[in-house]
Amino acid sequence: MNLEFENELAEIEERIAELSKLDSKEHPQLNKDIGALRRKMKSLTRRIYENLTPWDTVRIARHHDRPLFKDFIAGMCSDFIELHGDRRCGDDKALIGGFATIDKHRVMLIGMVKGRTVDEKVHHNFGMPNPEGYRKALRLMKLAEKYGLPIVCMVDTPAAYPGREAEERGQAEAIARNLTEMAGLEVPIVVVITGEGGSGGALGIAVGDAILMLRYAVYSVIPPEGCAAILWRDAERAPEAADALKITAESLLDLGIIDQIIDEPPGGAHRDPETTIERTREAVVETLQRLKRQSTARLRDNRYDKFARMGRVKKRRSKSSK
Amino acid sequence: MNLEFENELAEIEERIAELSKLDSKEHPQLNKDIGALRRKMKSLTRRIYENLTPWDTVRIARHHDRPLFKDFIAGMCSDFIELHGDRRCGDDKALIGGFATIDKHRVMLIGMVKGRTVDEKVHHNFGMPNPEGYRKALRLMKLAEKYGLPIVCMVDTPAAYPGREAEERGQAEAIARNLTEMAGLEVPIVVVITGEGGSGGALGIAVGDAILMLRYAVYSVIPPEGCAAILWRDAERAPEAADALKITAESLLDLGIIDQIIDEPPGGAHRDPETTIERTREAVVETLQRLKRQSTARLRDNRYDKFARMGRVKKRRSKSSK
Amino acid sequence: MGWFKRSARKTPQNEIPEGLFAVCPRCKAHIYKDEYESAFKVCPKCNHHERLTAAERIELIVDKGTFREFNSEIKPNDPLDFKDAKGSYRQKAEDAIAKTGLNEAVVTGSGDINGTRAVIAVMDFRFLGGSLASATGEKILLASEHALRMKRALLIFSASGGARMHEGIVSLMQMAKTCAGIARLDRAGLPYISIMTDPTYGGVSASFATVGDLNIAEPGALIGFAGRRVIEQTIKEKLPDDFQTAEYLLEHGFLDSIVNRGEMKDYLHRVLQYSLGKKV
Amino acid sequence: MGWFKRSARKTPQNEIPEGLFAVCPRCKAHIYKDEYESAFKVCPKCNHHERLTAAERIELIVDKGTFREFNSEIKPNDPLDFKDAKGSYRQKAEDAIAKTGLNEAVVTGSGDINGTRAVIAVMDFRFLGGSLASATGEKILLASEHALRMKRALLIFSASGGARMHEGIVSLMQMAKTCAGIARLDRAGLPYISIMTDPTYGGVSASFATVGDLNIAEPGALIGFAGRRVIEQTIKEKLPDDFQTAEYLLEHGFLDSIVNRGEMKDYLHRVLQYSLGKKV
Ligand SMILES: [Zn+2]
Ligand SMILES: [Zn+2]
Repeated sequence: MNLEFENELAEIEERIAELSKLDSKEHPQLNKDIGALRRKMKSLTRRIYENLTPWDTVRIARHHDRPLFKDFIAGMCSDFIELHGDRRCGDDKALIGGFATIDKHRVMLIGMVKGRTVDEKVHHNFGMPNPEGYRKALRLMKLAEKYGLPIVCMVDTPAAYPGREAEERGQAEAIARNLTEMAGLEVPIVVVITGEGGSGGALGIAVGDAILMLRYAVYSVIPPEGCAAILWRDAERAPEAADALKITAESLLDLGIIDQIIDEPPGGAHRDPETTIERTREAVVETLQRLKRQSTARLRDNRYDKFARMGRVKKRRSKSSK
Repeated sequence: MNLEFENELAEIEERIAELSKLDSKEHPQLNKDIGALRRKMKSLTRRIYENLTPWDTVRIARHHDRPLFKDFIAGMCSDFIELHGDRRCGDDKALIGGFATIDKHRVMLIGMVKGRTVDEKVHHNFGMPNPEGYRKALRLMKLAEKYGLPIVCMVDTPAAYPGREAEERGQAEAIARNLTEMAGLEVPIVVVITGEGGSGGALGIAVGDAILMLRYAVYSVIPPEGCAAILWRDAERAPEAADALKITAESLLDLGIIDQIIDEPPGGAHRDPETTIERTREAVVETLQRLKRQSTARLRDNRYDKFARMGRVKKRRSKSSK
Repeated sequence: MGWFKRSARKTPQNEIPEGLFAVCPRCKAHIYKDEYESAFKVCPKCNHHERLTAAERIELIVDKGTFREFNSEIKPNDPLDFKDAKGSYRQKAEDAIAKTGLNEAVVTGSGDINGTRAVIAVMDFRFLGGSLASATGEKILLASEHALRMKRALLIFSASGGARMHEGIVSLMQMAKTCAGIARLDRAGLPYISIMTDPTYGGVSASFATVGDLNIAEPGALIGFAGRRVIEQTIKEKLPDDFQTAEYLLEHGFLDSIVNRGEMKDYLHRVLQYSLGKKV
Repeated sequence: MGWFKRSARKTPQNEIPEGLFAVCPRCKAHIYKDEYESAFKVCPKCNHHERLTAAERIELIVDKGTFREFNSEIKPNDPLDFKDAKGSYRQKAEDAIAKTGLNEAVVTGSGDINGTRAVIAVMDFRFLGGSLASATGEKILLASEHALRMKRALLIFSASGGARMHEGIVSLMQMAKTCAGIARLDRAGLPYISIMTDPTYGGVSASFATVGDLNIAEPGALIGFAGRRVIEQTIKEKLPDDFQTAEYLLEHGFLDSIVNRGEMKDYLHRVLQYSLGKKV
């Protein structure tokens, strides 16, 4: 499964694979050739990934082989106990959580599950939570607060589910409640945007003390396709919208929305999930160590200031008052 | 609508009504006769109501003309603002609440609504709340706590609704949550059992600092009919069960379950709702004045002790340890 | 979020003829313009509540002469230097300012409601669809901070299609920012009353608008997270007519009350008496 | 509440023949009795979890030799001097005591779970259907108070048909009483884990059993407020087969997890490590 800007890479990969099948005794040049191809591939990868457009990044963030929340759980945690249910109505399959141990840190780990096979995708509603997902997340966060456990939220969702029953059960209220309650939680909250940060659906678990983001994840107020459909009346112009919306980690760091970029290996997380997950683990652990040193009151005040600063408007004299 | 033990009263009432239609000029004895009948009725009423069986009391507590929560609201409050919804799933029609002013006291007033006409009964589900009713009540109680308003709960329900969706939405959890949260609320809670105190369905809003009870209300762990069906295999023996279960205000005061009996006028609340409601208002106001003088911590500790005392078992030496 | 262009209904104000009569956009009744205006644009025939400007709303709710506006000079930011097919966001914002006489989609200030002072924020749908952006969020946060300092109630009248996509992620963050302000009021025991008017969607419904101590709405107001069309496309079925109306939300447990415009001021005053007992 | 007589299933223990084999009450498989007992009465064929006595449960969960029982001398009260067609409650209670060797329907104490000390309450369905009454409530409250004093976790294994109607209103009040104890633990930040076993109904499900920080159940356990028959009579329709099973409750959001009996001890130990971080 290749993205079109990776076609050249795919070709080289294929040639390497072909050559590797040959007998090196019959082809004395073989190892040298393969080595050259690998070097070429490496530099090409670097070149491609240094020149990605925002829209390329969107494609990578949605890549089939990109590590998903369950991969992160398996790779980052020495223990995970899933805790189900919102105690009101259901157990959301798109947004899950539970006790987890990362290094020596016991935390409450929460995140969106997308699924990889068709069955999994359907089961997990393509990672689009319903209100009971946000309410389960809040229940678990409150439990973490009671037990003094830091919270780690891993964000990867196209959007909160725009369904009829989601509306009837208060999708808007569920997200709003989380934003309000998370502002006041008395434990550290680490957020990692790992794939798609889809608008309010992402933000619903993304009010944190530290917002980390994988290099090729995206985080946006609206999907580029939707934005293009509205502003250019043409969903095909999504690449332009992706550009205009400033949704890449680099842009978001500049805008002061995120605190840290977690570098992905050359060629993206989908080429090397293991390294990606390991780097994520390291970044989360470092952040936890830092945040755990802060007092509860300090944490909460800093969190307030952090979000209060976002989009802070310098007061300007209005024309009328000269 | 008469209960059978009131038949004699009904006959006298009828005779008085007949005589009242006659012309007193033609019947010089008339006023004297009516006076005599009234005196007879008064003493008979007193005699009947002093000798009610527990089962008679059940019948009175369920009487068609007994004042219902909406009558109490109208009669007790100079202001009432109903607040709807549990913010999760629905707005229960059997259990309502809102801001209310009783005398000079601003309170959160919560209670079960039964309805009197068939349509009303159906609309209010015969006063049997669903989980969203208990959750709405809890939401309002938390709001009262935030605003420092005392809570007044008026109980009149046959039971929490035993329906399929009630189970699916967690009837048990909703009641349990209320019991747990009410134990910790930092405002005074006054409970008045006005009609039927139907088991867990009643208790779900009846954890209070002061439990008042109208003289002919009942409060029971199980409806007498149900108890008779189980223990005597015969629902017809409900009167015996009513007796055995000790469900009258008098018995409950003896058992230390309630704190105060609000006297009903002779002939019961259904004969004189106005006086009943006025006495209830007075009792509630007195209780509020008393409870408002207590500190938050004191209130909560006292509430704990109150329920901890209920059914306190004296430690006895067991046979085995001699 | 950001779908306000689609979900916004035609502004029916245009349909009112210049003459003596106004035409109700719902029931098409002809109403004496004077009567219509003095009823604050509520149709006497069908109780349709027409959208109000922020100024009209303030006139309706706040005691005459008591409104003191905050931060009126705050204007839209352009953090992304955003341009689309029809031009720049900067120009769009300037046009909105010129059209409405407002500097942003929300007016904030303090004022008395039947003598009880409160902090009030009123959104104006005419200004870029009442969209939530950095300056809107900033003004609301500043209003909540004022309420906190002065120990007053905060009232927000919402009217919004959602987040303003021209400010991208910065506008999304205003949801968290405004809610952080609400959370502080809540911890301080101060009342926050949300009044949702037509329409309240997306980034506004999914932030401050739905977490009031009391959530109140005007009759018939459309309130939701996603727009009707988006949902119909997703679930591939038609939605009921009353979907996302205030009445529908009340039935589903998300509103404390639906209050007619003519009774709103007295209602809010009554409610404030209960909510401020501890503080004043 | 109080419907346990009706909702209680036949105690299938009686069906196990005296010989070498036990018969699974669900799938009717013949199982070597030794195998069955050493698996703590879980059927190896269909995973049916047969009811356990309090002693069996404690043996399963608590490290050998560490259980110290509290208040074992507390016996049923008879606040109503209750008599029915079949005799007095007092006699009934004496019979239950004689039959089970227990003084009440709950055994409480402290013990270690893989080395982590906790306060534990275990209900025994054999004792008057595990019904909640004054002595049951008192023992649970005292256990919660012990946990509070010693800053330990509280674990309650429920198995109950509901309130014990022979103690009338006094038994109803035990719901509020036990929940008041739970509320104090909660305010103190101490963990309370509820484990629901078959069956958990009425006054127990509507009090302490469903308000755990974690609500856990054994597979197939029946858990509900009202009994199936009462509901079917009320709504006049048949309920689905899986109605009120643990699996059904998990799907509806009321359980954190369903845990097999064989894994329960380790599971609880793991969970306690997260819950006690702040306190120990
Ligand atoms: Zn009209
Ligand atoms: Zn079996």
